[in-house]
Amino acid sequence: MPEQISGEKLFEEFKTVQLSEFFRKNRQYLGYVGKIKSLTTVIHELLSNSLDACEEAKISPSIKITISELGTEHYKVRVEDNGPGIPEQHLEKVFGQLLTGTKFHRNIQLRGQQGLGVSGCVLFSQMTTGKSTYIKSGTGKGKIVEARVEIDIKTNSPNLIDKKVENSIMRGTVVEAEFKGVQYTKGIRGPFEYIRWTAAANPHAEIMFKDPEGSEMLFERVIDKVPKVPKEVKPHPSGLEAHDILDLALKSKSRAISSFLSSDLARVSSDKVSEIQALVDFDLAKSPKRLEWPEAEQIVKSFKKIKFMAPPTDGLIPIGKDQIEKALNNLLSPDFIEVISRKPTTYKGGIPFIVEIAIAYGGNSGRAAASKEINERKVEIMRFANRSPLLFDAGGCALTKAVNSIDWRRYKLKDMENSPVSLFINLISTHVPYTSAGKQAVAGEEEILNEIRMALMRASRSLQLFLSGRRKASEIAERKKMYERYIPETAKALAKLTGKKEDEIEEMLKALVLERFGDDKPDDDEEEEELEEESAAYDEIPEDVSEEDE
Amino acid sequence: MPEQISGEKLFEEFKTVQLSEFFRKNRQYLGYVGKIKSLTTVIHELLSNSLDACEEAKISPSIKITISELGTEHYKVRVEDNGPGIPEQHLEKVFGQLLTGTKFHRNIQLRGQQGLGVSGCVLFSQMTTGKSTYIKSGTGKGKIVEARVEIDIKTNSPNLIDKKVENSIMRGTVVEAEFKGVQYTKGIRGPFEYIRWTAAANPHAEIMFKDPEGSEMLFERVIDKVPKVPKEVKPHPSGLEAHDILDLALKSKSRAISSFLSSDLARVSSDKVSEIQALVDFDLAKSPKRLEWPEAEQIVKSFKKIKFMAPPTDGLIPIGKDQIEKALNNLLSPDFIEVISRKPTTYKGGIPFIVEIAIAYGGNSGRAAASKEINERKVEIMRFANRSPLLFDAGGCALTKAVNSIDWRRYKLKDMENSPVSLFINLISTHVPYTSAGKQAVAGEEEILNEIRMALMRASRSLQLFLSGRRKASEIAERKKMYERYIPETAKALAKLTGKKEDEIEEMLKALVLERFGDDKPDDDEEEEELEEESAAYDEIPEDVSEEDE
Amino acid sequence: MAAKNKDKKFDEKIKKESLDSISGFGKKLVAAVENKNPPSFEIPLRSKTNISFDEKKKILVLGDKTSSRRFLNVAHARKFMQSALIASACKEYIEHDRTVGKRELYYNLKHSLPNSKENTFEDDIESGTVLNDLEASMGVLRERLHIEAKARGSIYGDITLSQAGDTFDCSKLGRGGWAIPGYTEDVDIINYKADFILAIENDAMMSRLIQEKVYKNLNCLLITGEGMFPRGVRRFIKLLNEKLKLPVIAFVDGDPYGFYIYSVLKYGSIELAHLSERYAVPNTRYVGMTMDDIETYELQNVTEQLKEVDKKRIKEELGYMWFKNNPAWVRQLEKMLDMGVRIEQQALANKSLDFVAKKYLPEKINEEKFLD
Amino acid sequence: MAAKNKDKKFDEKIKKESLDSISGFGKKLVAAVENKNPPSFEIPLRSKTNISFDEKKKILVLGDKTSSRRFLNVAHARKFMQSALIASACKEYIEHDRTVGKRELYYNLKHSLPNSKENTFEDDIESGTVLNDLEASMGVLRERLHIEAKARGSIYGDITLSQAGDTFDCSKLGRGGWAIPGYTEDVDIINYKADFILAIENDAMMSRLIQEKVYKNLNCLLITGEGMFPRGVRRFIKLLNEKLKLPVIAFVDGDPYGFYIYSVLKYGSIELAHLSERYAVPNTRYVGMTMDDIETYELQNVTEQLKEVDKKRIKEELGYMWFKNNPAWVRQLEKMLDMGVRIEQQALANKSLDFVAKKYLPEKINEEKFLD
Repeated sequence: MPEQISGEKLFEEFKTVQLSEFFRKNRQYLGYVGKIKSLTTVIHELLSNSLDACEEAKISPSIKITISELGTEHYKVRVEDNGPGIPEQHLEKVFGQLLTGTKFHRNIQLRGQQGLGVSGCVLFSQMTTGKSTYIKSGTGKGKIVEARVEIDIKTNSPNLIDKKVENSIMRGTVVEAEFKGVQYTKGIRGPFEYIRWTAAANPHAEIMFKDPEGSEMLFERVIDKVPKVPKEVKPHPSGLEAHDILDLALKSKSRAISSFLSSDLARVSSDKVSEIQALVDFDLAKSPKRLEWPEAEQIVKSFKKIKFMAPPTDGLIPIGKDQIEKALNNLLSPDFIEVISRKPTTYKGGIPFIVEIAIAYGGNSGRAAASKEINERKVEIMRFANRSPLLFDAGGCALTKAVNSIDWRRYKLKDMENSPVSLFINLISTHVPYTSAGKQAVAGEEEILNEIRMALMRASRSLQLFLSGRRKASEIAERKKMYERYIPETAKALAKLTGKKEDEIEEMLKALVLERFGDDKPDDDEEEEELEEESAAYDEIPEDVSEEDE
Repeated sequence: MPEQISGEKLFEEFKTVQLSEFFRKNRQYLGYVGKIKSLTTVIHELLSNSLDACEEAKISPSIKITISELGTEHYKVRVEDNGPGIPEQHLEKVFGQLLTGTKFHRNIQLRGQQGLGVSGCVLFSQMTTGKSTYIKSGTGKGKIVEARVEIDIKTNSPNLIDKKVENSIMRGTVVEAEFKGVQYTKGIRGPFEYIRWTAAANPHAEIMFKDPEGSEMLFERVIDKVPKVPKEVKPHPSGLEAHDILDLALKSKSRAISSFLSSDLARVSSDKVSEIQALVDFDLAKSPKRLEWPEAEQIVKSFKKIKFMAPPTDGLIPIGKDQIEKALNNLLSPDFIEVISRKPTTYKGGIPFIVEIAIAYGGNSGRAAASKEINERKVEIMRFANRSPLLFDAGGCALTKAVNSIDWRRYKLKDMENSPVSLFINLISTHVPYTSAGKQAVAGEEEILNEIRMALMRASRSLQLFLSGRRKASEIAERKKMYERYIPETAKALAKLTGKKEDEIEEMLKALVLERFGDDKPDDDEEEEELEEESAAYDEIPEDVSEEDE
Repeated sequence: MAAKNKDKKFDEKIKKESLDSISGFGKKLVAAVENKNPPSFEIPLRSKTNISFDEKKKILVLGDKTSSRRFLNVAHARKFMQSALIASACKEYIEHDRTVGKRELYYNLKHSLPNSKENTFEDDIESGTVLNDLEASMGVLRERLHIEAKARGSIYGDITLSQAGDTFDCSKLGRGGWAIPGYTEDVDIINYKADFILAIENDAMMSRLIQEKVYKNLNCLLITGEGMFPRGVRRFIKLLNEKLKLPVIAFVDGDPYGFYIYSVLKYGSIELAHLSERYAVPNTRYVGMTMDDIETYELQNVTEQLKEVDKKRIKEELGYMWFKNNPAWVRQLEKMLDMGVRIEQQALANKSLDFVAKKYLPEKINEEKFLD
Repeated sequence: MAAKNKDKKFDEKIKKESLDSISGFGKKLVAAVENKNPPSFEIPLRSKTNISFDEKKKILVLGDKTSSRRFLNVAHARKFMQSALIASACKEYIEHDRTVGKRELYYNLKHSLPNSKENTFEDDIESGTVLNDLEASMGVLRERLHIEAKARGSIYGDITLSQAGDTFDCSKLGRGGWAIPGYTEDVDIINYKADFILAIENDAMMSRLIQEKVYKNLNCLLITGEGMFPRGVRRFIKLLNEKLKLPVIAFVDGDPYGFYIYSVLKYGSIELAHLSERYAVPNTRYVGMTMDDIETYELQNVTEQLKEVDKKRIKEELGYMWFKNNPAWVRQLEKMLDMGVRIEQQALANKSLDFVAKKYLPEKINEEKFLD
């Protein structure tokens, strides 16, 4: 047996690493994997950040994105917004320190959440080009700051270079960074498609995009109203777990658990507190700081037995039915559109969410087939989380799963795969349960799946009605022509059979048809069904027999 | 227009969060998602940790795992090992602080790497039960420490409770923790299967498992040799990126880039340094601290043009052909087994890896079908990374993709899907490119895919030979019987045709057959092929025609 | 023995009846139109749900369920027009004394409709369906509308027939027989010598029995339909049976298809249930092959394994009323399932080539070992 | 005009020749065994690669490639045994003056081998393949081995035949014809009146032409094979052609299958290339349907769309040497692809029922508008 090595010796190199080092070695966790996806992730992070900032500041966003090609797999990205700007003293940390931000601790719906967005971009730029990131920001109060920023990876701390402060009332932020080992594409997973989808979900924003070939595309603002400011909301009791309760209790300023529950949670009235008291075996009068785990578990159990009002929706800002309709009409010019906005509800952890979906049919709906032949369109699933497009990992995403779980044939959409249909699904939540830090797929929470299914089914019924109505209309026109073709043949045959005059029979048949249908009376559906049933009965005859029997 | 809000106001709540808080809200990143998977992840983290520790300390591992059911979806897990133990002063951080460990900074092959394993378990236990984790450890030097540990989530710092130090020469570590919201299953994704697979890849370990029903299963030690200690290895030039070079240069103690290259990288001799110097436009004599990004890029470019020796294999400890064969023979009792161990090579970043695969056929190989009918077995793909089983995310894993890319029919394995075959694939690397922190799937690095494919193809050829050899043996026996059947018939017919005596013809035919084949001469393969070719030619005749022509 | 039935007047009468039916059909429709009523006609529903076994007549019959074809129903209009077209064409065929095949009818009537790509008929399946409907609706046999069936099958034996002015002896045709034409309504029997008609599934078996002179030895007429008997041959068998009062004995394969062929000869078919009286010969008897033959004649070695489709077909047949109520049939079919095999007529060649003629048929027919 | 060829001696001579071939086959094998050599026999390779078009004889012929069946080759042993079994059975059939169908042969020889579940033959595909091999190997026509072809098809016209002691006039058979039996080697022609043989693909077209008395008006014999002519009918046509020196005119559908039927009548088939001389009538001519007919007779409305399989078949045929070298055929097939349609014989009914008899055939045949 070889000499064994002691635990003491093994631990000589024991240390704690910094997040920045962790993510440098695991850049795929941040979505930087693959040449195309990496560039799209950059656009996603910067664009989301601008939109979030504008909305929080109640500013109608005007954003300009420029991507220029500097060499093979080497690009420069510049994003300018008219947002509130970043105060001088925070600039460093926003761009130069991971897991730093204004939103992580708040129960609020925003695109970015985890302080890994812009700083992740800076890290990625630095890793692939060794260069720092150029930033410029003004809050409109008379000063603008310009600088380059980089991250000290060993310490996860920011480093500002060439900082200049000038007098200007310019408001907004500019970020410009270079990236290598990335690739621009106009295709379905590339930046252009990402921006197009973003425009669809953000009709209040104006986005100008200049691509590496120099073409400029403007996605106009369709709605002038800035979305409501998302408010921070208190967590809702339904679905909260014991560790959440303990976490909240420790942070609470209340002096009794009873007041903690009614003031720190949503929809917990004093009546509800009495109900809770009746269900637990300890006194809710004691301090929340002294709440223990088994007691927290009791409270969670009591929550399951009590009916609370639905969670407040203040923290959730859906796009809204009208806005979605306007945006998609502008983008797709569909023949039919139905938008469904579900009521807010929660999933595990009391986290409120809203599902908005739209089905658009015809026009430019659907994904154009590669062959570019007219009307060769396939179904397109546009997934969004808090208005941000989800372009990747479609297979592992709950939104896709919800779509695939629908039996479209029940809605007489026989060949859904090859229909000119765009399905728009937006999940709004204070905390979207992404499956990974790449934020491209939503985890399969049952409540979310259900809400999407319900909405899709309702919209599908409307689409079904639209399509059958359209069929009806064309049927009425068809019918007239049909009898014009059949009457002469029938009259001629009947004349031969009976020796009566052909033209007289023809006139009489015409009169009968006119009397029955006028110009647009609907068909007799019942009889049609009877005929269908009858033919079905024929099908029962075994083929080999009926063939031989001819 | 609503009142706009200033940047200054927005940044009032700006802060940096701790990792522990981040992972509390994103437990899926650590693999804690789903009731079954979460429990398997716990077993994975604790078992890997024990095995790593034993191997580093050159101890033959004996590990005991006990899972007990405490209530609905409520379990207690206890893992005891005979490893080196953890020194008292490090206990706290190992269990109570995320991203802390001995291995992250070293280019070394170990199962765990990122300091998220055991501390992740502690966090998960705490989140679901509010309880701390019981630990006991001794390094065999006379003292053992017993305590309960918990993590202060807000600060990512450990908290030791009820610490007791006793005198004892016991060596090893015991971890015991409770979990709620998890579920035990004997099925394919559960702890039992995980442990069984681990045994297959670790024939030097003895693992005892007691399941919630109280059954004890012992996976015996098949090999007495402790695997070689993995050594820390220097990174290999092939595939290193500019930011890696810069990172290494900054940490280097060398005074010139030239000596930094030859002493801090593997396989860079002074000859190679001269080759590099000829390819870059700056002097390699300058200090590595002053290396700039464009220069690092030049070095990377020069690496691509120079041939280096394959990376050293000291850091990689494959299981070994014999060991795999013994382990699988013990576990599966197959009729055939072929193990292929590929030579070490690297993928992006100069990260060395080795692929080991095995194909086992027959016996208990393959996955038993649900129906439990005899011989109803389907192909089973046993994926491992550094000997750790990968039970989940098979679809997204490069190992599965490599298997699926093989055209089995080329190896006359027509219905691979339904064959009694176990495919064992172990990826050995200092840094396994997992697709997510759940560590269940390997990213699709091309070099890795290729190595697995090469190995699988070679092993498939052996399996093909085995199967055809088996066919040959049974053919010889068949042949004898065949002629016993055919000779009398043929003799009778020839007698009728010619009027000669039946029994005489029969004897003469028998003599001919005996002369030709003796008892076990092989067949005339060439002629068989000729016949095959001939029948193939017939197939060309269009069916409709030949049918009509009968 | 001789029978004669040469009656020109009778033929003329039939022709007039058919013409009256067709004109009546047309007149009723035109009368409705003249009275400003929507024209329509009724068709007996020809689905399995409307078929039953008539215990008295011992044949399959259609029930009372009907469906209608209404000109003013959009879904019916095309079929209505097609019905009128076919009816008027048949009127012409009868008047001009021509018989026409099914596909010929289709081509004869196919043309495009004005200002459209639509044709009167798109394929002969469409015209065939309308023809079936019309036949059922008017209750007139297709042959009497001068649409002839597929010509397939032949007769051999001591019978002299006359058709279209020719007279010929069906035992004087070498190794071949008389190819039964699609239209046999006008066949007259000049004379014959036979005790029964042997209806043979397989044409190669027919050839064997001709070679072995079975028609002489057993005193019978041999008829084959080369597989499932086409309606032309069935109609011809029915005519012989009616005119000569000869019993029919079926000699078919011992499998679900053989049984079905037998059942169709005896009771009629699902598809043509509306015409069973004109096709079915209820006193048809079954001489073989039976499952019991396998043991009696030691044929275990030459059975064939049942395939899944065969088993499915057996189970289907066991569900038909007219099978279900016949214990002897049920026993055979269930034995077939139990044994998992079927047995062909030609398997008898395993004994010797003339076994079927010298032993099997004489033994079973003389001792009346029939399955009824 | 009359021909007579009643020659018992000739029949006996044929019989002796066949018996000699079979015995010779057996004797050669036994001789090898007696000399302690492994017994084997050669078979001409019957694959497309060994088939060529003989420009002189104007028929398909087999090349020189052969493969062997060796008893001591494990992969051949079973087929060797089967060949011996079939050869000895055929010897018996000839000696006992019996003809046997293909499936009957199978059943006649099928039995299980001792101590095994293996049978001499598992199905009639196996016995059929060995039979083909044997026929090719010995160079003796299957019919002369007393294996008869499928009985399908009929003849109608002014010809009096005699077989098995019967004499009958094929124009005196009502609306039907004489059902051509599988074995016609022994048919004698008593007298006939005809200028040519019209070989008709479709049996319903045959029925139409009988009704319209075409055999009289055009002075011809009508023969149909009901689709692809089975080898029995092809052999019968060849016999008539040889004995009466009557030309053959093919009247088939204008589609790849019709063309192939014609090519088989004229040059022989791929499957039976070793016997082309005994089946093919190289001076067969093609009267219709052609692609040009569609325009000439305005049949655009009654064409059928080509399906993918049809197109595939056309392209295959365009690859055959004996098609490729005939510009007229190539033109037709390429036109077919261009137009994307095919045209059936019965489509002529769209003009009028008697159009084919009164106009189409007389015009094309009298003016010799043939495709050769």
